[in-house]
Parts: sequence; structure tokens; C-alpha cells
Amino acid sequence: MNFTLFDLKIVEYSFFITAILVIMIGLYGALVKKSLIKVVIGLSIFDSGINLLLISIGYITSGTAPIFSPALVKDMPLTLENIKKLSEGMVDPVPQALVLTAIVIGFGVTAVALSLVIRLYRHHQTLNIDEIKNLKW
Amino acid sequence: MNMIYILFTLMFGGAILTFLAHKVSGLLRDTLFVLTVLASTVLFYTKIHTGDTVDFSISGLSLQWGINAYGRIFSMIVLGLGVMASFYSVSYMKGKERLGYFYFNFLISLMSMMGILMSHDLVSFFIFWEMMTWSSYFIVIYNGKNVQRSGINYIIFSALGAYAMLMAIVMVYAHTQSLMIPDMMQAFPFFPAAYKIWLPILFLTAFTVKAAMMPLHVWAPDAYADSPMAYTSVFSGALSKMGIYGMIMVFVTMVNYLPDDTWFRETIAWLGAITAIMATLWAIAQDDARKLLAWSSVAQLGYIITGVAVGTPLAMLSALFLSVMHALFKATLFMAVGAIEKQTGTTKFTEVTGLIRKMPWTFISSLLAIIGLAGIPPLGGFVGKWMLYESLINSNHYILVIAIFFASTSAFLYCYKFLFGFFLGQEEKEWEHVKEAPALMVLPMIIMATLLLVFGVFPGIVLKPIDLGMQTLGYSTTAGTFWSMSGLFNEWGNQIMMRPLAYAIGGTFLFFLIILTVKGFKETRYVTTKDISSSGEVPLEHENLTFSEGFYQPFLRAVCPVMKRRMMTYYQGFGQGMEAFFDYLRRVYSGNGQTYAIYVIVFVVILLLFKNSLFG
Amino acid sequence: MIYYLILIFFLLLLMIGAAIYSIVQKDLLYAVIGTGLISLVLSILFLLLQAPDVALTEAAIGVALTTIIFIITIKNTVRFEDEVYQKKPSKTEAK
Amino acid sequence: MKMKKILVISLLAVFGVYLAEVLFKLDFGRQFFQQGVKDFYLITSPIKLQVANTVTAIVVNFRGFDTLGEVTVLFLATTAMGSILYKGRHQLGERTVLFSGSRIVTTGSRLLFPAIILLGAYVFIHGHLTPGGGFQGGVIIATGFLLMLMAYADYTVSHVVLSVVESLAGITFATIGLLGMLHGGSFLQDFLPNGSLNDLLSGGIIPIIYIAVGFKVGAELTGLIYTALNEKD
Amino acid sequence: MVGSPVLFIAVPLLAAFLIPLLGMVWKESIRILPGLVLLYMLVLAITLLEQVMHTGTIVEILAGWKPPWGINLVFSPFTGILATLMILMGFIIWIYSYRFKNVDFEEAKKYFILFMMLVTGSVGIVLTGDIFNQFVFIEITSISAYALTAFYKHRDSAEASFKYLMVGSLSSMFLLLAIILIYSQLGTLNMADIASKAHLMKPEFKILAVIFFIVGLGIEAEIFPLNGWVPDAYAQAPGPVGAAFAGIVVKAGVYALIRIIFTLFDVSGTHQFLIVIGLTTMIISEMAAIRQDRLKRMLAYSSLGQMGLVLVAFGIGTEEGIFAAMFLLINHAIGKSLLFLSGSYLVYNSADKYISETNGMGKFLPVTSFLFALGALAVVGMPPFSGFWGKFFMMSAAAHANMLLIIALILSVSLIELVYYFRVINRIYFYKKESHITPKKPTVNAVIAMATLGVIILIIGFYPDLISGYLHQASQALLDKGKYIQDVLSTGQLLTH
Repeated sequence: MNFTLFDLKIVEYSFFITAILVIMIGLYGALVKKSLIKVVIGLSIFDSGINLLLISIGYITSGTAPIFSPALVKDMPLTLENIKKLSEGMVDPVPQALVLTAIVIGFGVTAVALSLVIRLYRHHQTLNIDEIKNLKW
Repeated sequence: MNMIYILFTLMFGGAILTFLAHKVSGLLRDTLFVLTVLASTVLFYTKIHTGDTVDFSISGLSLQWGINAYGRIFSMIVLGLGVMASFYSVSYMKGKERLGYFYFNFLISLMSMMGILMSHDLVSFFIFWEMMTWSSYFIVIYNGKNVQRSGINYIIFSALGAYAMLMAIVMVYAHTQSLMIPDMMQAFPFFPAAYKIWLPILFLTAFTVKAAMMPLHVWAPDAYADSPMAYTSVFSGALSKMGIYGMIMVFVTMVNYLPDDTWFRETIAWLGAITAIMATLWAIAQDDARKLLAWSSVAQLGYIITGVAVGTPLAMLSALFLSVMHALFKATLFMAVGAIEKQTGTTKFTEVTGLIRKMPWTFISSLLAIIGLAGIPPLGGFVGKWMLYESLINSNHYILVIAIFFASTSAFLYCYKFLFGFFLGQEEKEWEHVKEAPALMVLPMIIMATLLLVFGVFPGIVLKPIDLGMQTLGYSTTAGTFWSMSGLFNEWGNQIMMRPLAYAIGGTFLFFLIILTVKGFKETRYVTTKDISSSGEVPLEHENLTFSEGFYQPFLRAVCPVMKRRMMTYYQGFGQGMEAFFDYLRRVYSGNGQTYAIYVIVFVVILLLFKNSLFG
Repeated sequence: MIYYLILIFFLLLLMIGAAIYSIVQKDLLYAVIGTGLISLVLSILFLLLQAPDVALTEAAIGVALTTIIFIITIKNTVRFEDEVYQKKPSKTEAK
Repeated sequence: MKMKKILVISLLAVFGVYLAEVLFKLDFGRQFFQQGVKDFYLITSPIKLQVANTVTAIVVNFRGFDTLGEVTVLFLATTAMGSILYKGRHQLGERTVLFSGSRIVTTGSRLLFPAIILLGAYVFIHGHLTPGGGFQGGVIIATGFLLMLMAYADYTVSHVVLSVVESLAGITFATIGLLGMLHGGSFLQDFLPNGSLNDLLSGGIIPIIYIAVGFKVGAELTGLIYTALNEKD
Repeated sequence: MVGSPVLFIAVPLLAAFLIPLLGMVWKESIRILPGLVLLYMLVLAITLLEQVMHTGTIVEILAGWKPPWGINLVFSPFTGILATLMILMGFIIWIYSYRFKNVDFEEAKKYFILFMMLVTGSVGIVLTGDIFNQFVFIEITSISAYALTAFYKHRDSAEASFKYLMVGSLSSMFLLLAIILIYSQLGTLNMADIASKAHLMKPEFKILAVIFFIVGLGIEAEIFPLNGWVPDAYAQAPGPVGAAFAGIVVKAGVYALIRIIFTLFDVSGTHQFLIVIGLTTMIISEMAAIRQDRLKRMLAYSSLGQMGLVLVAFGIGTEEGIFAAMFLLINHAIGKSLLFLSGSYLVYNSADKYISETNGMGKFLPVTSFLFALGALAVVGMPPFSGFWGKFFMMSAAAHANMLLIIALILSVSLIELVYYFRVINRIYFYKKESHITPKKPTVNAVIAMATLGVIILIIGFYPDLISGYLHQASQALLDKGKYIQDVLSTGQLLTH
């Protein structure tokens, strides 16, 4: 298993790089695109990027999911040592719990945003964000 | 409970009760108003003695109220004028709207002036100062939509001053950990050099705003002219004196300790003199009695400021004496204008003439006041001015004397204009049915005019408390009395000034008055005011052809180069510039949600770029 | 192992590509499908990163619900991004 | 316009570079801290709580308060959406018909619907044993309803029923929290016997909360979609 | 004992879930229940505050796990005062809006649920001792705020709300980034734990986390370049909601920012940064405020300026400064809410809310106008009303810290503030009413609510000792980081079965 490719930093960080790129692309969409729907799409892509970042920070190389499934604990007494040994090979569950919450929250915000988009369209008959600025200064 | 608390409770409670009583009945309201003022005056003079103090503390700040001899001088002005003006206003304000509001603010401003005099610590001083500002502001804007501009000017300048004072106060507090004024006085010589310069400047900014000194005077004429005359008497007579009160304290406690205080004193003195000159010229140019008196107030305060700034014991004495006198005669004059306004509905010289027979009492009292103002013996103004000149000459301020003298002489011009415009001149059909003002309005005027005469003849009555007050301030006297320094008071006694001279002048004056009046009755030929044609000048349609139109045109033409530049235009230009700048600046709130989001990213990037220097 | 890596790289690239696609695409419906694709890829990646719970959530919420809500919005408004530049002749102007 | 693009791209580039610079200091696939809360969670969850799925244990037990907040967020999102799109008492819009379902679609949906609901229920009941839980199960249930709503143009869901289910589930969650407080002294305290690892009836209050959450999320999301679908101008 | 801090969150959540059910049975209950809940919370808050002042910080552990592992709520003098203030404001605003949307049941139901959640979310932000939990509460608050901003249908409210949402979701993303940066370094989410371990973080992570926190929370705390949404949202939201934004939501944002800066990290330069950013916020927003011709926008900009002042006061960093900041905070909450509440009756007629609509209202709406004037005087800092004390303490704290230039700047900005408030007061009392405007009399409950605020202003103005003792304790509590860490980490024991 001694591929030279593995030694390159880029491989190790590919998750981070992807996450950052996705964040950048999402932000670009949110900051530049004129259509309100595109803006919301951009924000939700941003959200995805952050979620990926969170999960990959919790990852441990060749770790297992943090679930003590029957297959994992079968014929093994549930002593502290055993559990400790098992848990060392597990990925960090905390970021997963956080992302779980974050996804649901992100969905809630997206839903509200889209309902606002519908309202704005009803009111202005356009989705161009540059034309929706009755309130200024 | 201490009497001082009772005094303030009485005034404040009286104010609120008056405000509430407005809803119930007019009579009750008026009664309560007058009673509050009277009761607190009586309480103050009978139960509160010099040296009484009360201590208390608010959120860890220890504060003190009390009264000293120096405050008593001014309390005389405040309460005396308060009583007079309260009687006057009951009659003057009859039938006007929002009287509860007016009386409430009237009482609050009286209370806050007393508070200023009685606070021994800087915080309550500032609180009362601000209360005085807003209560007087609310009265300035009482007259409706047209006077809002003067109100805003007033509040801007007052707030400027107040904030300067607040800054000075916190500087002192941070440095001495104490808010007591005596502590500040004691600690001042040991302050750092920068503080020593800045503290007087900041304090003086606050006080000179109220005292309407030159670059900060622009609010004063409008505010004096636009508030109801019943209050203007207090406003110009007493409230502006609070500025003088503060200035004197600053000069005594701070400027004296400046390493090189001459330039400081000279600057302020000259500013005072310039104020006096310019305001006099402007007063001459006015056609509205209220405006004229307002400018004249500014001019008079200019003399007082000069006196304060020069700061020799005699100058200080004259400034304090002039303060009292100015309060008396200016209040009388404003009241007279109020009476005329009440009876005729206008205060323009060009519209009202010949009231001498319709309103004799008003005439007499304003005549006395005018004489006092102009500084003609035997009235009070003369004594004050004489002492001022003398002190200036003694301290080698010769040019200043000339300036003051010029202003003082020019003052004759507007005095005459006032007298002539309203009272002399021809009677007109239009004003045929004008009656003398109600007794309640005339009486305070008469009383004050009489007092003016009395104080002019017996200046010792006033000078004695002033003397005591100055000793409190730290002026020590070797001769026992300060006025013995003046050549005016001769060996006939330190209380009675030039009695024979006074009798002689008074006698002559009365003689001519009687002669002329009698003669006037006999020989007057009546034509209408519209009968006059001015030679050479083609009158415009709208001009009412009275003598009062363009009264001092030649004189004004002569001095017009000086009057061309008005301070106000600079301020306005500054204001407009600021507004344009604000308008430009607020465009950062572009209204586009995306732009706001970009700001967020810009902010992040800026923080990231400078993270090392920001959060090193 | 190498296949595993190739799969991961493929998924990551697919995700970036889908993101770019959904930003660039003028037809909002396709763009939304692109977002759905991102979520799908993301949920597979979560699975590969040993986060099955999150993967399940992302699959259900990101792929199904978010996309549907976007589609409903597009149905209610306009489908093409270009359309936002010209105002529709207003039939019911803002009340 | 061009300027704005260039500006945004350069800003994002700077931002990305800084983010990457810091993130690259982390070794991917390794734990970056000596001692974190996760070790405690990983050990306590199977031993004390008898919960196989540690994520569930964290979401519902250790950080159950977050979950309460999260449920509230969804609840609020539904309310917010209803409030934002609300047009007045008498003018509810018609359904937006996404697809006019053909017979195959309708029949297929009807066949699939019970299965999906069952799957959802399974997912949230087994939340503490296998991946998944209340949220996932709830979302799956909501997709089932979504399927029906898409297939049948006239499929209606009773708002009243939805809101009753939602409220009851929410109340259950909060009440369990308060019961824990009465019982053990702190909010959301586990007060039920824990059972043994990998049993269905294990993990104390976790299954109950997850069932409540499942119902709540299912009802909320269905309501949310229904609100959005009823929107037509 | 009436209860424990968690009931501040649990009871309103329970009530929020209950309202739709009860509403089916008894329609009036949707109005009454939130009030009862808020009243209960108020009683609880005051009781707990009294207790905390004597016995020290209450740390409540949740789910039976002691702090680094479980979530905890911290009811210290500092957070307690803020929570009490928020609940008080919430209750008063509830009184004010009791008859809101009287005819439309559905709308009213949503309004009350969202409003209650707005208050609860803010209280949660203040009380929680866990950064991720704080994030959840921020989201609760934000979503309620988005919905409430867009509440009126026939205005540009959706636009305002969308701007808010755009910036707000960026904010939550940055918060998540910051949280994960911290977690990746320390493996914990508990504030006290982070604070005690902060020195273990690599500096670049720490600084990046601080920056992301400042951006994310700065949006909630409305610091300068991040506050474009504020005037729109404040102006377009219904009057009581505007008051709630100014009186409740901003405070939570400021609290979160302060907590991060004072307790979590020991990064140098943050205090100076607070001062700089506070001054910038204050100057620019006051300059924008003076040029407004719409009342609510003016109030919103003014609110921004005041919060800038609060940040400056916090940035001074001494105990005095924090005391002053708390005083200013309370004054701002009360005064600005009063302005929003009374102001919305003064410009009741149109959606545009021009200042000229207030012309001559003094005659037609005497009580409302009077209270507006009182609020304006208090906010400007005129003695003897409550605002003065805050300003004075702030100034003297700055002077002690030798920041004279800052004092001068603040004072000159206050001058601007004074001018535009007095302009409005002049219009109210001394201009002629425009003929097409029909004044709307405030309802009884609205008058009660506004009068309560007015009375509070007067009481604090004349007797600041009423709160200053509490505030001193609060500022000590904020500054004493070690005690906070110790209080949190030593509480409770691992509860086992």
C-alpha cells in the first residue's frame, strides 16, 4: 500500500479543500447572483460545505462509526477496558451530533428564506435582488 | 427632614401639582403656581441659612447640597425675579394654551437654578444645569411652529456647553475621586499641566454659552425674543446669570492657578468686549422690541463677562453688581414689552407708537429701567459701569475701556429707540383704545423699577451680600469692604453714594420731565403717521411711514462693514456641510441585501488581514 | 484501497462540480437538482466518513425536502434566472 | 457588475486562503486534542446508558437540551412559514399541482406510502440501536406524505391533526424533561431503567423522546410542505 | 423556591407547544397563556436574582451530566440581570400587544408563539453555558425574528426580513466555523471548560475563532459593517416587535459577544477592538439617524448608535466600565422600547412612518406624546432621567481609563442625537396636525405598558441606587473569569443510576 500519492498532503486534505471550495462557491453564489433563488441556493451550498468540514474534522483514519452494534460487541464482556479499546477506534461522535442539529436548523432557515422569496415575488413581481430595495439609507 | 430637601420637594411638587391642576381649574393652577414660588422664597430666606448643608449619596457618589454666601447673591436674583415674574405671568399668560406645561417648566427652571446655586458637588450641579436647559428650552419653543428654529439653536448650543462641562466633570472626578467643588478647587493647583489648560476651557465653554459670549451667542437673541415675555424676564435676567455664576467660579478657582493666566483673561475679556460692541450694534438695527432687548441683553452680559475676566476685586464686584442690576432692568423692560404685546398684539416699533398716555405706568417703569440700562446716574447701572471702568483703568486695560465705553454709549441709541418707538411719537387711531396693562403686570414692573432706583442710590444694600460672597470665593479684603476701593464712594459713607449728586440729577430730571410733559400736552399738533414723506427717498409700498422705519440708518450705514459678517452664517455653513457629509456617508446602507452580505465578508477579510496587528 | 480513494476523489470532484453547476446554471430547476446532487454526494461522503446518522439525515432532508421546497418555490415564481432581469407585466401590483 | 464579481472573488480567495492555512495545520484523520468530552461520551454511552448508538446518546441524553432547541427551531420554521405565507382568513390558495400523477405513479405511491411510514417508524424507534433516530424517521415519514401529496392532486392532510400531533409530541418532550427534573433533580434527567445494551427497550428516556421527536418532525415537515404547496398567487 | 433557571426555557417551550392545542379549545388562551408564562418567568427571574445576589451564582446542570459533558445554564449576577431585564421587557411588550391582530385568530396565534420564542431564545442565549447550545438559541431567536419582521403583509417587510435572513444565515455559518475550530482544538464545547483550557489552543486557531465569533455574533450585536439589515428590520416589523428587537434581541447579541471576549479567550487587543468598533458604529449610525425622515428608521439607527456606546463602555474593560455599560444597556432597553411603542401610535396611519406624521400629536394623543418625550429625554441622557446616569458613569469610567478623546467623540455624537430627538419632540408638540391624518388612540393595555416603562425611567432617574447595587455585582461577576470557571466546573456531581 505504498502509493506515492498518499504522501502528498493534498490527498490528506482533500476533504478540507473540497469543503472550503464548496463554501467559497456557495458564498460566491450568495454574494453575486442576482436571482433570490440563486442566493438561497448559494446559502444552502455554503451550509453543505460547512457540514462537510465539521464531519471531516471529527474523522479518524480507519475509524468506525460510533455505534456499539451487536456485531461489534458480540462475545465481549462489557467491561471498561473493552469499551475503551473499542472507542479508540471510533470517529468522534460529537461533530456528528452537532451536524445533525445544524442540518435541521439549516433546513428550517432555508424554508423560511424560500417562503420569503415567494412573498417578495408576490410583492415585487421580480426576483432581481437589485430591484428589491425600497428600504435604504 | 432637612429644610433643603423640603425646599426642593416643595418646588418640584409644586411644579407637578400645578401641571395637574391645569386639568382641574385655571384659578387653582394659578394660585398653586404663585404660592409655590412665594412659599419657596419665604422658606429659603427664613429657614435656610448660609452654611447649611445636606449630604447624601447616589450609587456610590457622595453628593452635597448647601448654600454659601456667594450663592446667596444669585439666589437673590433668581427668587426675586421668580416672584415678580410669577405674578406677572399669571396675568400675562391668561387665556393662552398649555398653561400647565408653561408653569411646570417655569417652576422647574426656577428650581433648577436654585439647585445650581445650592449644589456643592459637580454631579448635582450638572443635573440641575441640564434640567435648567431643557425646562427653559421647552418654554422657548412654547410659541409654536415658527420658533422651533431658535429652540433648536438654543438646545444645540446649550448641549454643546453641557457636554463640555460633563467632560470636564469626569476629568476632575477621574483625577480627584471626589465630586465636591471645594475638593476640586483645592486639588486644581496640583493637576497635570494639560488638565490645567483644558478644564477651564471646557467649563468656560459651558458657562459662556449660557452667558452668551461672542462665538457662542448666536442662540441668545432668538431664544430671548421668541420665548413668552413673562419668562424672558427670568430667562435673560436670571438664567443667563447662571453662566456668570459659573464663570466667576472658574476664574476664581482655576484661572488664578494657571501658570500664565494673562492671555487667558485677556482673551475672555476681549471676547466680552466684542460681544458688547457687536450686540449693541445689532440691537440698534432691530425694529422689533423683543429682538432689540434680546441683543441688548447679550451686550450687557458682554460687560459683565469682561468684568469677570479682568478679575480684580473691583472688577468682580462690578460684574456681580451689574448682574443684579441687569437682572432688574432687563426684566422690567421685557415685562414692559410683554405688557405692550398683551395690549396691542405687536412689538414692532414700526407699528406701535405713542403709548405714553395710554400706558403711563409701563412708560415710567421702562423709563427708569432704560436709564438704569444706559448707565445714567442715579440709577444702579451707573454704579456698576463706573466701577467697571475704574477697575479696567486701574488694571491698565485702556483699549478695553474704550471699547466698553463705545458700546456703552451706543447703547443710548437703542435705549432712545425703545423709548421713542413705543411711547413717544404720535398717537395713532389704531391704538386709540389701548388701555394700561392689568395691575398684576404693572406692579412687578413698578416694584423693580423702584428697586433699581433704590439700589442706585443705596448700592450698599446690594454690595454688602456681594462682599460676603466674594470673601467666600477667597478674595480677602483688608479694608473690610471691597467697594472702598472705588473712587465713586466717598467719605460720606460707605452706603450712600453721592447723595447730593443723586438729588440734584433726580431733581433736574423730574423737572424737565414735568415741563416737557406739560408742554407736550399743549403744543402737540396731530397728524397721522401716514402724513410724513421723507425727502429724497421714495418710500416703498409696504413701508409704514413712521419715524421708526429706518431709525438709525445713517449710523447703521457707517458701521455696516462690521455687521456684514454674522456668526450665524458660519454655523449654518458648517451645519449644511455636515448634513451633506452625513447624507453622503449614510449611503453605505445601500438597501441591497447582497451588499450587506458583502460587507460581512469584507469585514471578515479585513479582520483576517490585520489579525496580527489587531489581536497580536 | 485505491478504488476507495478514487471513489472519494470522484465524489469530491462531483460535489464541487455540482456546486459550480448549480451556481452557473440559468435554469433554476436544474440548479436545484444540482443542489440535490450535492446533498446526495454529501450524504455518501458522510457515510464514508463513518457518520451514518448524519448521512441518513442529509439524504432525507437535503435530497428530498430541500429540493422539493425549492421546486415549489420555483413553481410559484419564475423558472429561469434571466427572467428576473425584466419585470413581469404586473397583473396584481403590490397591494 | 464586473467589479463586484472581481471584488467578491478576490475577497473569497483571501478568506479561503486564510481558512485553508489554518485548517491545514490540522492533521486530517487524527484527533487534535488530548482530552475531550468525546471519550467520556463513548465510554458512558454503552456502559451507563446502555445505548449502542453514541450519536443518539449525545443528541438525546448528553446534549438533549440542544435537541429540544432544534425541535423548537423546526416548529418555529413551520410557524414562521405559515405566518409569512398567510394571506388572510378567507383566501387560502389552491394547491400547487406539481405533477399530474399518472395511474402508475398514484398506484405506486399508494403502495409505497405505508412502507415508507413503517420505515420511518422503524428508524425512530431504533434510534438508539442503529443509525437514525427521531429526525431521520420523522423526515422519512414526511417524505411519505410528500409522495402522496405529489401523486394525488386532491390529497389533503388535516391541519388540525397535524398540529395536534405536533403539539402533543412537543409537550411529551418537554414533559419528560420536567419529569426528569422532578425525579432526579435536573431537566431531561434520565429517570427510566436503562435496560441492557442493544435491546430495543434500553437507553432510558431516549426511545420515548425519539418517538416524540419522530412524530413531531414528521408532522412539522408535512405541515411545512403542505403550507408551501398550498401557496399560489 | 419558585424554580430553577431551566424553567426559563422549558416552560415557554411547553407553552409554545401547548398554544396551538389550547387555541382550538379556547381562542383567548393564545393571548393569555404567553402572558402568564412571561409573568411566571418574571417572578422566577426576580426571585432567583435576589437569591443569586446573596448566595452567588447558580449553575444548573441539565440531563444530569456535570458541566464539561452536559449542557449547563449559568444564572450569575451578570446573566441574571440581563435575563430579568429581557423577561421584564417581554412581559411589558406582551401587555402592550395584548390586543394585537384582534380579528385574525391565526395571525394572532403565530404572533404570540413567535414573540414568546423570541424572548425565550434571547434568554437562552444569555443563560446557557455552552457555545453550541448558544448557537441553537441564536437560531431560535433569529427564525422568530425573521418571521416577526415579515409579519405585516402589505409593506416591504418581506424585503427587510430577507436582508436580515441573508446576513443572519451568514452569521450562523461563521458561528459554526468558530465552534468547530474550537472543538477541533480543545474537544469541548462548554464555555467554562474552553476558558480554562484556552491557553492550550494554538494561537492562530484561537485568533481565527475569535474573528469568526466576532463576525457571527457581531451581526446579532449589530456592529458597524454588519448592521445594514437593522434599520430595515426595525422599521418594518410591527411596533412591539421593533421594541423587542431593541429591548431584548440586541442585548442577547451583545451579551454573547461580551462573553466571548471577556470570558472565553484571553486574546489581547479585543478590548481596543470593541472600543474602535463601538465608536465607528455609534458615529456612523448617529450620522445616518439625523438625516432620516422616517420615524422608525430614525429610532433604529439611534438604537444602533446606543449599542455602539454600550460596546465602547464594555471595551473600557474596567469594573466601572462594565457597570456603566450595564446601566446604559438597561436604560437603552427601557427607553428605546418606550420610544418604539409610543412612536408606533404616533405614526399609526401609514406604512411609511414619516416623522412629519407626528406633527401636532401632542394635542390628540397627550399621554402617548408625553411618554415619547420622556423616552426621548431618557435616551438622550438628559438629567434627571435614567439615561444620564449611564452616560455619566460611562464617561467617568472612560476618564479613569484616561480615554479623553473617546469621551469627546462620544459627547459630540450625543449632540447629534439630541438634535434629532428634540426635532421630533418639537413636531409632536408644536406643529399643526396634517389634515389627512386621524390619530389613533392607544388601547388601555398599551397605555399601561408604556406608562410602566415611563415610571421605570423616572424611578431609575431619581433613584439609581435601586439597580446600581445589582449592577456592581454583575460587573464583578463578568470580570471574575476564574470564579466563573470554578463555579461552572465544580458544580454538581456526576449523577448516576
